[in-house]
Amino acid sequence: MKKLINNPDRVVEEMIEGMVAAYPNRIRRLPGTTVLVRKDAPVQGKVGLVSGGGSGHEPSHAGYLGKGMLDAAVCGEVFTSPTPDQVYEAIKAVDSGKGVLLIIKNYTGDIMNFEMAAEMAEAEGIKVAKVVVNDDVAVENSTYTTGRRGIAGTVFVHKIAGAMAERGASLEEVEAAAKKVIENVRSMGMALTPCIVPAAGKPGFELGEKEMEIGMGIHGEPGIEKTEIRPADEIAQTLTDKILDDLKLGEKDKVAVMINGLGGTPLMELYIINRKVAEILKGKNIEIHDTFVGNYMTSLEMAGCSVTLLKLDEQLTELLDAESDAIAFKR
Amino acid sequence: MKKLINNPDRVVEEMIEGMVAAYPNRIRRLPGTTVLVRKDAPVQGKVGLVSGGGSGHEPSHAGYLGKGMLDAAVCGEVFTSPTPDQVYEAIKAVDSGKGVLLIIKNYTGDIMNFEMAAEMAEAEGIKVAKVVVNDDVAVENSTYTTGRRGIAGTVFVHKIAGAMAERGASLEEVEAAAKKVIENVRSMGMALTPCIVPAAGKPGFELGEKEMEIGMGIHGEPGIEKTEIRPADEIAQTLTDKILDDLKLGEKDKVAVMINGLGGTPLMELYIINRKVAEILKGKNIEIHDTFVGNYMTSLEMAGCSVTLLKLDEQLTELLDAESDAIAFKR
Amino acid sequence: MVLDVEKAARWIHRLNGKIQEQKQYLTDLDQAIGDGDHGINLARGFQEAANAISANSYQDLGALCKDVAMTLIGKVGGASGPLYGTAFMKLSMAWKGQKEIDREAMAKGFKDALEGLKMRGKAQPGDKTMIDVWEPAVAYMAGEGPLNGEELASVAKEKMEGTKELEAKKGRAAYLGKRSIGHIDPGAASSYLLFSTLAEVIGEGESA
Amino acid sequence: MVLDVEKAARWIHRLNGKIQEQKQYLTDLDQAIGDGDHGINLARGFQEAANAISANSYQDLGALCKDVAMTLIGKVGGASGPLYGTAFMKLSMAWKGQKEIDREAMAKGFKDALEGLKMRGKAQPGDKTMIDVWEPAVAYMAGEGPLNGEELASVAKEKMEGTKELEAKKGRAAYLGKRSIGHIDPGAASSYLLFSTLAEVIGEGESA
Ligand SMILES: Nc1ncnc2c1ncn2[C@@H]1O[C@H](COP(=O)(O)OP(=O)(O)O)[C@@H](O)[C@H]1O
Ligand SMILES: Nc1ncnc2c1ncn2[C@@H]1O[C@H](COP(=O)(O)OP(=O)(O)O)[C@@H](O)[C@H]1O
Ligand SMILES: [Mg+2]
Ligand SMILES: [Mg+2]
Ligand SMILES: [Mg+2]
Ligand SMILES: [Mg+2]
Repeated sequence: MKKLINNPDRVVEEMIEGMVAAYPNRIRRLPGTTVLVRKDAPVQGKVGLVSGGGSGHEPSHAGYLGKGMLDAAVCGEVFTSPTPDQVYEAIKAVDSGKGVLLIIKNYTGDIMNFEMAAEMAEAEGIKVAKVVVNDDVAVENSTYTTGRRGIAGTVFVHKIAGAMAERGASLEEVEAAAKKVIENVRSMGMALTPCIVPAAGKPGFELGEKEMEIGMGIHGEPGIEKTEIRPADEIAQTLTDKILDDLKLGEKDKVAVMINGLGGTPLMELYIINRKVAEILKGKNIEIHDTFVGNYMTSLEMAGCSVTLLKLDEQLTELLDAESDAIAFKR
Repeated sequence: MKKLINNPDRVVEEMIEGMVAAYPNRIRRLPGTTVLVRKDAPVQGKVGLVSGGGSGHEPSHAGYLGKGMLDAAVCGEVFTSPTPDQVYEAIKAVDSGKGVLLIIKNYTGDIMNFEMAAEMAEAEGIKVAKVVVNDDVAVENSTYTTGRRGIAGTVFVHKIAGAMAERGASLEEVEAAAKKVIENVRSMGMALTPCIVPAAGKPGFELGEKEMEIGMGIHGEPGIEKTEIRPADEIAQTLTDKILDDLKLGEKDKVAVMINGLGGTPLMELYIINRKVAEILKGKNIEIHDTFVGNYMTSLEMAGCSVTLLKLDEQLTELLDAESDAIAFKR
Repeated sequence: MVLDVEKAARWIHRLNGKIQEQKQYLTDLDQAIGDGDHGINLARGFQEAANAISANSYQDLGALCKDVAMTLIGKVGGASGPLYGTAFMKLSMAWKGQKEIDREAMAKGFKDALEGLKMRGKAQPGDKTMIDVWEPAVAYMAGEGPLNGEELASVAKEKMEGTKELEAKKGRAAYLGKRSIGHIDPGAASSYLLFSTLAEVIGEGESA
Repeated sequence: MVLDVEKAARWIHRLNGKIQEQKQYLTDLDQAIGDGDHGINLARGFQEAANAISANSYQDLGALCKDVAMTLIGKVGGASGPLYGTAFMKLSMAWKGQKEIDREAMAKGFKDALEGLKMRGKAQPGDKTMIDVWEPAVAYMAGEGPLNGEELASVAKEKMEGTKELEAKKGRAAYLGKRSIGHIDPGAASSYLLFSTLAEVIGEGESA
């Protein structure tokens, strides 16, 4: 395991300290917690937005703290949902009286921990709403069990719900905007190499020198198939087809595209993927409103990518385009 | 070699197409070249800024196209300086009559190719100035031969010269600002793993399972020493000490910090490095004006990082803080 | 009396010891069908729980279980944190104010805990989760025959091993679909440790 | 006559063939002390140069060399592109308008080319670059004795191998300092190919 770390058990703690050291004027840490909040939280007259989850997905979620996006990010251990007490502290710190929206990725652990926190906050009289992001179309029949996983599409939820909240909308309105994104966003990923959780010290799965996994989740959860590695264009086609199937996009529909790197993939390769994705969309007369290429929802040093499409209407377009001062998503 | 590519010989071409597809409203390609320019180039009344070099360092340099930074980025083959004819096309495309500044990283190939292009442009009556960035303090005695290498500090040159140009400054003034950055910026890097040039198909060097290279260049050029891998704090200390030695920073001096990932390193690890760098600077009473953590000057999928310090005076501070609309450096 | 504060403390300490020993094994199980952190999560949480109850001396089983619950909820995270946390919270509520309890009270506490687990995780027996061990273990406790520690442990063990044949319907392993078959569920394995350790402890003398 | 347009074209084609064959070897040399692209760069550039001159029939050595120069400048990149490009540009200027040249004219052209290389790259003999092959090869051409292809090739070879002992002072290998010792300079190796192929060609009949 080759990592720039000091102690596998202290990576989250030291990352948080490093983030606060980097952005002392933009974020602060709630003392004694693993919660990072906007420097100016709670923002008066604004619904508070809390997200978080296991660490190892940076810049998710603390990179999305800032005006126009999140108010608090709760950092769990690597790939492990944070605990309810931490989420509860986050909720209390960002509530200005207008209520708090929890943006949760659809994993059993995240849902249970955030739910318990919500119960604690509600018991204290704080209005809490929850949305669960489930954009990953890789594993279909999980819909009948735990449902789809939440991956890179979550960033669009942060952005759009954040813009809505920044306008002074009510908790119900912010929740509705977040839900609209969730209904209209789909993603799918693939991996070329695994990643190593520092405390585990060895990869979570194996991929041969010529293998890749299509439909891989952001914690190394397996996907649809392990196959021989294929050219970038074929990979882009597979991911995009699967998304288009599910999202039922037609001619003249408008989308935002995210080509997300999983942490170990050079930007060059992401652009090569985007080239093909854009070509496919053009071929179907789907309008690309905007494209985001980079590391948005990573999986430590995993090599691979995910493709996300968000179907836009007028409201979503406007909220996506709205100003944002978030560390990793400036608009 | 596991890469998201179609054809090792077409990676640069397809990357360029993917970038144009991603940002059609912000950049355009000069037909028949590997040059990307700001959509609105040439900008009237503004000195044109041209940079570039071998590809594989993304987002350098095309990611820095935009209002407040570069006007043109010339993309060479992977790790290979672009040819003079390409640079010449870039110069012609961004000259509005106020002259053009070439920002060159200090490599023999880059210097010769950009020089030849400058000669061609001057023969056509275009005013051209050149600055050579040499921020890498890793290999000392190369000062007496080819000089220091240019690495991540180049991004600060783009930012500050870009801000100066955006204000309508003359070619001489923009050149002077760039030179001031070069005099005040120092970097040093290290690598945990090598990277693979697609056309070569195998790593440029070897590092054992427990080895790292301190002082590694961004093309895999060796550094000071190959040693056993050490904790992040010791690595941060080594890099920072070497920079501080060279830059002669004293109490109350003010700096900008860049913790740059080489492409394969998780953001989490970069923040762990930043934690220590900030601690060292604080310990020396050096004021940190701003910190940039992320992938700015990469080396394909190499794992590792570099630390850059830029000593700021009032003018540099103001120019660094100025607005920028560049794809990968929004301010 | 089948359980008192002293035995319950012994239970937690010994369970912690086993989890520390089997941390790698539990993590390996989770690497096969989950995200490879189950051993790490529980080792972190139960160590803290053991520390927490060491720092106090208890006269009340409910108070002891509540401290365990709060520590697990606050330290484990993931799916297993809220689940084990909820289970101990239900035990603490059922056993509140008691220094020692008989078999009936013990069974009642575990029935409540199982209800809590189902309410929190919405899993049913057969979904390849810890429920597959809890359900039969709790049924055995509540059953008619004499309470035999070895039998309790062997029921738990058999059902834990039985999860190998199941296709996961809940938790992270559900994403694997059929590919989850052939692996023991990590939460079932840790739940087996919980019940087998309890079985040992209730079979022992007052201060073994 | 030592060189005419036909032989010069043969030189470029055969040189290209050798570079394609030795692409990996040149790249390996560059991986040891540079960035591992020398073979790739030259293979790309000389293939294009060979294509370019195939597309034309020349009556003028200068025109042929100019097309080679422009192609190398436009296709190779890196350090070797401007260097080889400059060298061929100087040859084209020296041989302009000539269909065939004698030894003196050939030597003059290569002297100019060497000057061009030094001007462009600012390297001196001993800096562990292609100059270490060019300088003695050009000196041999301009020398007094009879022009013997084998001798020219062996001078180039010896000096190419001699770069192994040197510490690099210019180019990317200079960053290695003492660590560059023990490796042949890639540009010296490709320059050896250039001179040994030239030596072959000038030793051959009019249309071998
Ligand atoms: N909905 C659920 N109901 C009951 N048990 C569950 C549920 N989801 C997961 N589990 C249990 O939790 C275990 C995984 O725990 P752990 O690895 O610590 O959490 P995570 O899956 O969040 O990484 C599974 O093996 C399973 O026994
Ligand atoms: N300043 C210089 N003068 C002469 N030759 C040089 C100089 N710098 C580099 N070279 C030659 O160029 C060769 C490297 O070429 P190449 O690998 O194609 O370019 P780059 O170093 O830009 O990757 C070196 O082996 C050396 O012979
Ligand atoms: Mg987990
Ligand atoms: Mg090169
Ligand atoms: Mg797990
Ligand atoms: Mg080279």
